[in-house]
Amino acid sequence: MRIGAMLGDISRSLFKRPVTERYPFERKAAPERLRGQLTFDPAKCTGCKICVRDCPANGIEIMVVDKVAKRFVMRFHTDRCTYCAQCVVSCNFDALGMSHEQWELAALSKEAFLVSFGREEDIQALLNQVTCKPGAAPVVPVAPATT
Amino acid sequence: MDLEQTVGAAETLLKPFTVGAPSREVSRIDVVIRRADLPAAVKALVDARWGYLAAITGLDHPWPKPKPGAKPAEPPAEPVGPIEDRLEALYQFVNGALVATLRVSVTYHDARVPSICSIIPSATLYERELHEMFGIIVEGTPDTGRLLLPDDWPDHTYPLRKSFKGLNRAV
Amino acid sequence: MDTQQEPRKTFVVPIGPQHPALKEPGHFEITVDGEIVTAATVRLGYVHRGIEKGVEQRNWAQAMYMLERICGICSHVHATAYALGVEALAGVQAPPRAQAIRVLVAELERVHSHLLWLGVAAHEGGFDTLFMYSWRDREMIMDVLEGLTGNRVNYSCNVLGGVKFDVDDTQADAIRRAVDFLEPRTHHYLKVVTTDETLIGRTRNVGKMTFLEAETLGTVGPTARASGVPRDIRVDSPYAAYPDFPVKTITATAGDLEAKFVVRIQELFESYRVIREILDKLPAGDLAVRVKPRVPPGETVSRVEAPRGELFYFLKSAGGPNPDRVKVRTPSLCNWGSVLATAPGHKLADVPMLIAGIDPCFSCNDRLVTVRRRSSAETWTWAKLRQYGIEYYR
Amino acid sequence: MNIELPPLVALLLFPGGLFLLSAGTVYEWADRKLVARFQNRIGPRWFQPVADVVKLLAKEEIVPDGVNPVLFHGLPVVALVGTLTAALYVPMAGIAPSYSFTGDLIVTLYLLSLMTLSMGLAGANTLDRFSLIGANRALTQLFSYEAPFLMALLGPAIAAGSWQISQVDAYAQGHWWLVLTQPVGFLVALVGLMGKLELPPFDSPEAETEIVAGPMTEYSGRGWALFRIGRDVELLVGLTLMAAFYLGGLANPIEFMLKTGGLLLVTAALQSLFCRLRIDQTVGMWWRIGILLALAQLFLLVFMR
Repeated sequence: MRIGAMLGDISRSLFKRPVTERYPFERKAAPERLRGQLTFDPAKCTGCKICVRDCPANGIEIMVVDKVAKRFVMRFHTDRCTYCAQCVVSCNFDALGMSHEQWELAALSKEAFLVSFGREEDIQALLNQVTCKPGAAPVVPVAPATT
Repeated sequence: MDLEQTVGAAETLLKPFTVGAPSREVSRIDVVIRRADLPAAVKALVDARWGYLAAITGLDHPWPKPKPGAKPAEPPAEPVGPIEDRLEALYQFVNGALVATLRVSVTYHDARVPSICSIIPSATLYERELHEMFGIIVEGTPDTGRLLLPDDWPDHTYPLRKSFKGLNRAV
Repeated sequence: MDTQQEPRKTFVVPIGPQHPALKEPGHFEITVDGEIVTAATVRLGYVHRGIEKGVEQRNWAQAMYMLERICGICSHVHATAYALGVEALAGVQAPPRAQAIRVLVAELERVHSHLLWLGVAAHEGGFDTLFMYSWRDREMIMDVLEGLTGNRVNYSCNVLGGVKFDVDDTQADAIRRAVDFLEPRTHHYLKVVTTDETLIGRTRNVGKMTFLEAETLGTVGPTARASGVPRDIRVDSPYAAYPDFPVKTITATAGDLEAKFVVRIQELFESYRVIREILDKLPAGDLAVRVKPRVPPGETVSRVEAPRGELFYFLKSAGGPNPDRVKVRTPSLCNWGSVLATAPGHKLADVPMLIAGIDPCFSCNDRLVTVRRRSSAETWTWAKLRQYGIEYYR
Repeated sequence: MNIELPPLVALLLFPGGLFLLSAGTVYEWADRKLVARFQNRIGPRWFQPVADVVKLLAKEEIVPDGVNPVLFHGLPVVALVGTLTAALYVPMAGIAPSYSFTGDLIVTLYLLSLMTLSMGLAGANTLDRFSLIGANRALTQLFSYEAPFLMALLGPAIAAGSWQISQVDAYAQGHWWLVLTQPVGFLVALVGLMGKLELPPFDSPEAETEIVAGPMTEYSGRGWALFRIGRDVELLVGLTLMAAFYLGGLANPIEFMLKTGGLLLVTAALQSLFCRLRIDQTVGMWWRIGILLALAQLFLLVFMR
């Protein structure tokens, strides 16, 4: 029975630096295993689309341009993704990974939430195809580089 | 008490009500009982202080689509087991590692079971859930107000039945 | 104020659906006479997201992530319960190393959940300092879990048939450091909740539940254990790696709020011990076995001990690529009855702490809003309300 | 320090009016910052209380159904005016009070109570259940701490032999700090001040986890802003009074800042140390312990003289 059992804590804290992280001003490095934005290696992909089947959030689209020449376009919806990494586990060919560097994915426009991977000309070709259809979602070519 | 003893105790207690015992895992016994026997069976378990009610699970076994060409079979008159074209309520009791399930089957047009709230008062939450989700009317449960579904949810629409494919509401 | 004709009007204090005491929506109607509570009712479902129906439309792998999102605090136990159930149906067993990692993450999650609860319960009682400190220390565990699994909440550590990642030496060291830091802190919190005069004034003999009440109300987890009912699935029906890393059931006898504090804090020590033991004796081997996308027909029951108590899963497979029925019974549902039963007779000021005492868990969704303007009451949809707001400030 | 100021300046700029409002927000910030530091947090930036008030003043004020609109709009004004007036009789900023007369101590104390009274009435004015319970609690608490607080402040007055704040202040400057000679009175007065300001652990009238914001639940916009500034000014006046009576008087602005700042540090520590008291515990504490201590000291003083 005593009054003010936390006196020690509060008096020590008065002379200590607050633990609050001043996030946008001071950034801590993200841990190596952090699951950030999905990465895609078209050279390893076989176009089996198991990742698309297993994705719980419909966050991945894979379009096969030419299977033999390994020309694939992967479209990744950062806003739909739940960052569970089931696709990375499901992929038998290590074509998918998750970045621990690109994780500040908030954006002011919806367009930034769609990231496309693949060869530039394939993306452009698909982009033209898609934009011909009325009401289709716009495609933003390259992943935004965040530092 | 080890597992076998617990199983034995449950089987003895439920013997008078048992109609069939469809499945058996190491840590699970299932007992099919008649609807009318439900309160008595629950009371037998509670009086013997055999475990506690862990959950009441509803199941929907819709009549399978007849194969092309085959004549649709008539559903049997007296519901006795986890058969098709029935709703089923599973009263799951837990004692240590063992789960004892009392299975009660009802038809769609006579979907009602007696309440066990007079024996286990806290069962009312599960019973209300069963009513809202499967449309199995629990006769005698103290409060029949909405528990989980929104206040403006249409009556006689039971979301966990297999026939439910979503609401067609103009937003 | 009373008239002879009219019966005495009751004064009902609504707690929820939106209320500062509840971080998630639930609705309690507390009938009071002055400050004394005379009756309490509950209305749930503000968080009903139709998950049980939703998983019937997803395949076995996808369903796990949906179930994991039932609760943000104890997400791992949901995935574990489901994965264990599916593995039982499919007739496979995750390798021992995977089982041990599941238990490791489960115990880390228990630590973070109990520390979170300690803070929330202190906040309900108006002891914000304890709240801030316990959450500060909880941050250690969050960091460890982030480093270990890659996510701070919804760790997605399980896959069907095992786990996704290994625990290497750097991870193990980080976990050991965090536990070494937390253990003395936890001793300190135990001392605070059992000796601080003002806190004891709010917890001792408040919400007392006897052994018999706890048993008949069907309470589970720390709520039951605080009343001396030794219900702990980790002991009663060991799953995953608990047969190899046994835990001790912590019980108290008083059954009041203080006992709930003490039981939860002492469970932390048990968790620290298990975490260290697993790190020392992590079995070698594979991380996962393959589970086919179609699961053979059958029914099973999977039970695990969530931080809040027994989590009960009933799984039924019809042999297809999707689950046929997944029934989830969360521990909070069992414990509501105890709040409603113990609240009458207490003071209104005790009710938030009583609600917090069982560590309840809801979640959130959009609702309709009723707006009253002068005389006409009408129900507005969220979209209409939003439009009104846009036009008002135009 | 004794400066002659033109009455209009004294009322509107310094030490009344504008100075009080700005100093009040500064003290609120300091209080929040200190509590945050005690809890190992960063706490708000210096302009936060001002920003809060400015934002609230710019917002729509919603008048709920079923209230008396005159009272609803009038009570925040009364509360603020009460505290602003009270400030004129205390040695604000270490400068001799602008207005002074025999017995102004009693008037000041009652002006300070006007704040709680207005809040209680404001809560009782609405139909909201949280407000009604909050009002009930606020007034209950008012009756429990008011008598001990008054008696505790009478101690220095009796020692000085005057009911005039400026004279008690002058007496305190010329003698030992009264906190050393009347420690019990100091303690009761300090805790009473916290009760008056409804600071934790005496915040059950507005316990957010139970009754949202208590009597203030239905207030928004301007009314809420006025109550908040009123509370800030009351904190400032209360601290000034305490420092003048118990901490050796306030001779100049530097002394004022140091002494009130020190008091704020202590109240912030007390705020972070305790769990909120239930209303029955608060009342019980004041009537069982607080009043007895205050009475004991009062008798002792009367006999010593």
